[in-house]
Amino acid sequence: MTHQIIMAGFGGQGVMSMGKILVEAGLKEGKNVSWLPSYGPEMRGGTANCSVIISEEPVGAPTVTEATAAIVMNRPSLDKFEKDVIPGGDLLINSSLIDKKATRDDINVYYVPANEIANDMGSGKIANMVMLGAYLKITGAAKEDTIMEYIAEVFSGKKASVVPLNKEALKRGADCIK
Amino acid sequence: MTHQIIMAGFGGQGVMSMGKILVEAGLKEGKNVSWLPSYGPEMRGGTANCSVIISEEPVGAPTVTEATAAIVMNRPSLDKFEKDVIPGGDLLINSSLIDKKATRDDINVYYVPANEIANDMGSGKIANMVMLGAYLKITGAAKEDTIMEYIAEVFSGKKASVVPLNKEALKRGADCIK
Amino acid sequence: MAGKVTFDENRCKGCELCTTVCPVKIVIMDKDKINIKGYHPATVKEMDKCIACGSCARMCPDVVITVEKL
Amino acid sequence: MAGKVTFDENRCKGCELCTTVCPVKIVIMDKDKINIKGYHPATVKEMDKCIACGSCARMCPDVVITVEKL
Amino acid sequence: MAIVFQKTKGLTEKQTHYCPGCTHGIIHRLVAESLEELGLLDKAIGVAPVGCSVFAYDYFSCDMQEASHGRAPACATGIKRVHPDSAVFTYQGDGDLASIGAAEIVHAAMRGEKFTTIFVNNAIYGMTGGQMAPTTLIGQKATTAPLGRDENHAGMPLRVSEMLATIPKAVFVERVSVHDVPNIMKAKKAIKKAFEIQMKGLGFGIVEVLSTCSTNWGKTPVEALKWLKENMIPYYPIQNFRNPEEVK
Amino acid sequence: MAIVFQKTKGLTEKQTHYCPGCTHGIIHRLVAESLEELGLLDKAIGVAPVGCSVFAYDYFSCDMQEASHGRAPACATGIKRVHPDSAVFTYQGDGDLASIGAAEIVHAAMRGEKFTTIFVNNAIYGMTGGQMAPTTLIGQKATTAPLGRDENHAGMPLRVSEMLATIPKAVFVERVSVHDVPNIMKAKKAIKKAFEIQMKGLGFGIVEVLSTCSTNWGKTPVEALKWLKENMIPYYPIQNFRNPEEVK
Amino acid sequence: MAKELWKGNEAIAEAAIKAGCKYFFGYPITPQNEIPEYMALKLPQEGGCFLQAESEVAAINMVYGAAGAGARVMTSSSSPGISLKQEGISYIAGAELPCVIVNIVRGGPGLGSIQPAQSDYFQATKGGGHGDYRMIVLAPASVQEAVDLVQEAFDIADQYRNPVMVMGDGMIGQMMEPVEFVEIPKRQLPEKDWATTGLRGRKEHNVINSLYIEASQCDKHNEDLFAKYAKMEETEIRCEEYNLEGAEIVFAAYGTVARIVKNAIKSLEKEGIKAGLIRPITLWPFPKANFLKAADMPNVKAFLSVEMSMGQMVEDVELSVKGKKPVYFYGKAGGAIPTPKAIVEEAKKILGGAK
Amino acid sequence: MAKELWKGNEAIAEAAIKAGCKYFFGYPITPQNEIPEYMALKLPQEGGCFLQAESEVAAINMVYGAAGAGARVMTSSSSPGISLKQEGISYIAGAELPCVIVNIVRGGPGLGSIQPAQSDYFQATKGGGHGDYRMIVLAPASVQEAVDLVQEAFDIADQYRNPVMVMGDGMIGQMMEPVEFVEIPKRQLPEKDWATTGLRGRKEHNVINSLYIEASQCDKHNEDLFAKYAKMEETEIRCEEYNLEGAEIVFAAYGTVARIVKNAIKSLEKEGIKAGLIRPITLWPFPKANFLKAADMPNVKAFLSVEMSMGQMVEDVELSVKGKKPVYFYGKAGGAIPTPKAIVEEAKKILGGAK
Ligand SMILES: Cc1ncc(C[n+]2csc(CCOP(=O)(O)OP(=O)(O)O)c2C)c(N)n1
Ligand SMILES: Cc1ncc(C[n+]2csc(CCOP(=O)(O)OP(=O)(O)O)c2C)c(N)n1
Ligand code: SF4
Ligand code: SF4
Ligand code: SF4
Ligand code: SF4
Repeated sequence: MTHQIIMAGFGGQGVMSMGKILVEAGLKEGKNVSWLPSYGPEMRGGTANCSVIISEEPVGAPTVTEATAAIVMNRPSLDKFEKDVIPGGDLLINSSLIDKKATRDDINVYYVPANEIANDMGSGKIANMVMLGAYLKITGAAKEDTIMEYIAEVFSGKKASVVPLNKEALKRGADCIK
Repeated sequence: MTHQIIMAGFGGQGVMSMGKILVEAGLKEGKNVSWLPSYGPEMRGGTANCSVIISEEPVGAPTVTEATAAIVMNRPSLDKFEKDVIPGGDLLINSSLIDKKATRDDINVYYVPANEIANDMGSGKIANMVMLGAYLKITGAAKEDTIMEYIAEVFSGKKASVVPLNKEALKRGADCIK
Repeated sequence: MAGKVTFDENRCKGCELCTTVCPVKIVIMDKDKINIKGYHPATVKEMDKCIACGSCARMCPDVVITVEKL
Repeated sequence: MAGKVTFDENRCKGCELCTTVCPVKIVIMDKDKINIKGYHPATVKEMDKCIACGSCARMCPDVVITVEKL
Repeated sequence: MAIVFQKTKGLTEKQTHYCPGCTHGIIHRLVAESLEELGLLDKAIGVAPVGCSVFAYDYFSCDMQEASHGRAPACATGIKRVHPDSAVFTYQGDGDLASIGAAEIVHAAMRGEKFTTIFVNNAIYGMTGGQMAPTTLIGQKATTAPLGRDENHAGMPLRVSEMLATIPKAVFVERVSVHDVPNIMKAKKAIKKAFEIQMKGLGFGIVEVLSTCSTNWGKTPVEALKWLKENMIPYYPIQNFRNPEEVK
Repeated sequence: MAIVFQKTKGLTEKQTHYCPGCTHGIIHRLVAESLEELGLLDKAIGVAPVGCSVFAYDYFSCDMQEASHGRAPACATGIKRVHPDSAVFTYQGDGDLASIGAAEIVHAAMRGEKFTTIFVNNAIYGMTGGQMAPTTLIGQKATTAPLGRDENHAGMPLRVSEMLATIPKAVFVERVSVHDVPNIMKAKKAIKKAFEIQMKGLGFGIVEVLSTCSTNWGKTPVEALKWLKENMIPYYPIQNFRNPEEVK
Repeated sequence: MAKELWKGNEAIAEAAIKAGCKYFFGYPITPQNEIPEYMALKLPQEGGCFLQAESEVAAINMVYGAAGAGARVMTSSSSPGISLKQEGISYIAGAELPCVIVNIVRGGPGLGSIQPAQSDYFQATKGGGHGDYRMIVLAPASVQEAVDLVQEAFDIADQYRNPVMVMGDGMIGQMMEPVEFVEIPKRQLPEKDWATTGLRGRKEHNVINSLYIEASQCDKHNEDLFAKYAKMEETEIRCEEYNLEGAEIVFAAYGTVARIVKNAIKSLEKEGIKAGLIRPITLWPFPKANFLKAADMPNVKAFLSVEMSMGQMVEDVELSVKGKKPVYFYGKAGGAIPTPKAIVEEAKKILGGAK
Repeated sequence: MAKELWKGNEAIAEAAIKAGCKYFFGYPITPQNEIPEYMALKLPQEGGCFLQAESEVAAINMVYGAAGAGARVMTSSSSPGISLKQEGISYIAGAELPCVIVNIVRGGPGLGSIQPAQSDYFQATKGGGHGDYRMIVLAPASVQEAVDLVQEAFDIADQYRNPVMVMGDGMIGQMMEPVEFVEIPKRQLPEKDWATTGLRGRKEHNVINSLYIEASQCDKHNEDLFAKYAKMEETEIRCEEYNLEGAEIVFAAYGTVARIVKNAIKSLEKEGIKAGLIRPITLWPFPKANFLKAADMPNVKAFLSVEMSMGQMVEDVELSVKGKKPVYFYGKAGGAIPTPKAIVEEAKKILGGAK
């Protein structure tokens, strides 16, 4: 199975690092991976997205034009990327900031109130991890354990305190998916 | 007949203007003409040369690699251009400044003491006109009258006084050719 | 010398510069609102204190503010 | 304090700069000679007047001149 | 009811792409207001640089050209020689003007080109993400000076106004800042004066405006204003360096 | 019998292509003598410009690079950063340094690159045949200023030393001339000092040398020296502008 | 007007002035210095403006500014200087500004020599600057043709809002030949309503720009540019065909080299060998059809591209001939000039081998 | 060493350092900024020197100086900046100096867009600078390949005393992929006894130069250069062939586009259409023989060059194929990226038409 994911949102919502964490985990699990960011002269707070691929086979195009899944963190991202999900693919919508519904019915749509959950956990910044948790639950693109292994590596020593928070966020996200 | 002439000497010896005068006269006589100078970072007093073509037919290459005649005003020019004269062509040597003789015997060689004649006339600067006079006598590439017509046009008004001097130089040059 | 300050709310980028220059300190960020760009916009709560000095408008990099003298 | 001035004649470009700086005015152009480059080279005719100051050599742009003190 | 302050006609309705609190916006406005107040909008031609203000052509309502990086003064020279009665200005960042375009600004000044340069000195490359500029202060961090600018390696920051003030035909050279309202007023005055001098045909005029880049300085907009005041002004004094009166 | 003056080992045997009386020859010699006297010939690397001195690589006996037009300071920067213990110098004309290469020289100065620039100001483009230089005097004729330089059209001549002297890391800036023997001696002293400063690692040093171009000035070599003295020196005063003592 | 002798560079400058060029920005470089020098003297007399820029980089950007302001404007340089203009040319093409750029080519690479060469063919025709763009490149073979083409170049530039390059070699610039200035029929040209003149009452501001931050818009812009280029390819190709009838070998040569080749053709004729010449006058758009037609002629055994380079145009000849006949190359580089004799030898060698 | 995730630009910088690059001179420009930024941090730690130049023009001339002084040196930029370096590159090629130049290409012309593109192919392979010269141009398709090629690039440069360009697009620079740094076998390299190091006891002074004032000498110099280039063409060509057996259509694509094409090939396969790919890894020297061989395969009906440009490499494909089979082009420009779907459509259209 090849996972081709688009992740998109405002700058500051952590979509780039969400993608990076996922490919790091993919690599740990011995998959072929690639991560391609959008780039440009965006003002602070502008929009940002990345294309992530996790696959058993060598990665062909690093661009994702036919997404197996899209994770959209804000409204402009929904408008832009809904059409790129393949029929039968998954669309994860951050319902905390997006009041609009998806318009397609040939895809699986999930509404995750990521900011609400994150705020509820006391840190608005980990809304991205909530979404990632939901995504992992849906697709199994990587194991939660591998993700946590990577996070533990990055946040070691003094920063280790944030590790449980991230774990919790993944879980709360997963819980949204029934 | 196509005249393809190389004129060469030190900068300051007037080889460039000798060529220009000749092509101006050629044009006046309705011929096809071209004049191509050497150019480069030469110090004052360095060597200079030009390729002149006068022809009944349209001028092909403006470069002269097979010269019907060469007029050499100094020693380095003799060394450089003697070989470029076609068999049966003419080589005019300024014998005032060049003590060497030509080495080829398949060409017509003329020794013209141009500087001596010019100095004798009181103006070392018209050695070029002496050489031109000799060349015209040999080849008839242009008529002396046309040359003088052009010179009269250029040196009109106050400068007209030099016209007779030029005429005399052409004549004295021609006189060298028996 | 009362003044009226109007904010073109959706132009506001929430930078807070205007809040630092108001001599009577009435320009504040409206934490209850989020504008179209996703920022808390600036606003004036006690408009009657405004002396129409124009400072906030002159400081704003995004020509959000219009100031009138009543 | 006598001096000896030697000219590397064929390097000379006949510019005459050396002639202008000699304090005893003995550096002149040799109008009777033409060097390999086609110039009248500079020379000193009354060498005994030379005070070995080196000025001509220092002025020459073409390192034509060597000056010795006898 | 009288208008104390409203948006000038010199700016279009387009909202800028600048980061929140970026003082580029203030400086744009001062230029636009000056043009409007002097009645020059109808014959103004602006030149946008390559830098954060690359889209300035969308924001000014007068005719505009987008120049290549650093070459705005050359571009403006071409324009002004064609339309000598126009009010021509370049709007350039410090990377654009003081680094890649150093030759062009020096020579526009030397020739006394009759246009006005607005030189936005924010001590960093904004658009490309915080690289060191010629104006970056000693010790200031930048992505290409990760340990801070080291004077033994990268030299001392270039004081452009001081340098250009040695050029006879740079008849108006002034450094201003926009970190508070009084300075904004002074900046406006200098910019307006520069345009007046241009229209009188007296020579080249440049206004260096100290500006912030909170994003690449890693500060909030409010902190950035303070940093400008405390760090930039001591090295880049706010001062008039040349005045046309002097050169008469 | 003692040698008062003989050809330095810093020059090759090759005869120069310079016009008769061209003072490039004198300046070459002063540089070569300085290197020899300071014992630097063995670790000197020179950079020739594009200009009449383009063949300088044939005349200096040390290692040499031929740079592209105006970029000698960039080239020298590359060299010096690789061989910090070398004595690196650029030899540049006024078209090369002050026109096309203006940004490169300003930035070498700003960075305080530890090399020495010999700047030959002859107020004209020599090699290409007498076009106007940034240093051409007002009224002076040039092939691209056939009626003489007009300040309203082409501005006032650029005083490079004065301009560079505003840059902190340009620790040694001096203007000299070679129109007579006393000035030649002074010029030599300045050049030697510049190399000493380089070897001490104090910063960037430049010696501007007023020079003649009799060919393109349309004068005899002797007349040209006089013209330099009477016309260039009043506008380009012979002076030391910066000394490392000052900057300490 | 009677024929007068003109030096190529000066004739080019005069032709530009006659075509209404009022602005010239340039920087000295051999062998084109007579162009700026002539302009310095004459443009002010015509109410125009000559300015010596601080560099070629500045010059091309002054051209950008002046062209954007609506003027007829020209710059000229030679090879190294043209290299420095590449970024600017790409901007001018991207912003669709009309101007004329003269390159009097000299030997390279690097400082090279300053003698005549044709080694900037690729740079001119394929785009030495970044991105996809094209210039019309005109290659005169005589001073007269230079004069005619320069005059028309300004019209072509204005018609398409595109830079036009006139490319000669050092010989074209330096030689003197008889010239008659004949007025070129003016084209019907669109108004420059896009120029930045100051609003002066206009409602919408004009913007000169080559930035399209959205990739899709930039792609569209490229499509538009190439639609324009396709139009140029349809209508602007020029080419001289010489002696093709019955030719066993067809030379490809442009500029002064074509004249040297004509000498060679005459020599070959004397030896009983029929040779012809296709001389592209527009190097871009390239006269592909002419070559293809010749390739289909049964008498033609081979093509020989003769250039003052190590082989550049020869690729376009190959592309045109599509493998139908063998294509050979002969050239001299670095400022050396092929002689008619050497060309004759080369042709005979090929015909010997191509039997 | 295990595989690690690296961003392309940073991986390129690290690879250069691993290859012994000690000097880097550059100027900021998107999308390659991570290269200078990485160098700024890491080179000083390696006892090397990173310097931000005042411009691309200065940067390439610093490279010239440092390369001439005998150092391993690199610069990087993106399209407009590379245009500004053209004069310097021509000098470096003319003076035969080894160095590595990275171009992370973005959409043009002019300021264009800053998105990934391949529109500097002509500039890189035909010579965007003046004069006749060539660079080896390496085009990696993945971050791993970028790492490997950059490391080898320094050896190639030193072996031939020639600039080597590594050309990627914005995607190569910006994307993150797993990388393993494997040491590349070192080549036997000649001593740099020509470098200007200061005499330091040496008898003859060394001179770095590209000026040959006599045309005949400059011609000779060009002949020498081209003899060297011929050697490169003999030994340095690299190319990936993929799925050629039985292919009805052969794609030509390089860099990341080749990967997109591979996706398309898989899609075509699903529809029962056999398609192959020739991916030039060296854009110059171009793998002509590979294409010619494919053209001679009876199953191959057509070639389709897919590029992020308006059509540049396609000319080299045509030149290689020599008219034996039709050559088509499909591309997107200005930063737009072709999709596998569109490529599939295009291929089907051609096979429909090419029957
Ligand atoms: C020739 C060229 N080089 C580099 C760039 C990349 N670039 C874009 S903006 C910029 C610098 C911006 O800095 P500055 O001029 O200080 O303006 P700011 O963004 O800070 O306002 C650079 C280097 C470019 N577009 N073109
Ligand atoms: C890029 C480039 N532009 C222009 C030239 C032509 N050129 C050669 S020397 C020179 C100027 C020489 O003048 P200057 O620097 O004053 O030195 P001088 O000859 O007077 O000693 C110029 C413009 C060139 N070789 N390269
Ligand atoms: S200064 Fe302007 S943009 Fe910033 S918070 Fe105030 S109103 Fe909003
Ligand atoms: S200064 Fe030198 S070159 Fe000039 S005349 Fe005297 S010796 Fe000869
Ligand atoms: S990056 Fe800096 S200069 Fe650019 S818009 Fe943001 S704050 Fe302003
Ligand atoms: S042209 Fe001028 S600078 Fe050049 S060698 Fe002659 S006199 Fe000297």
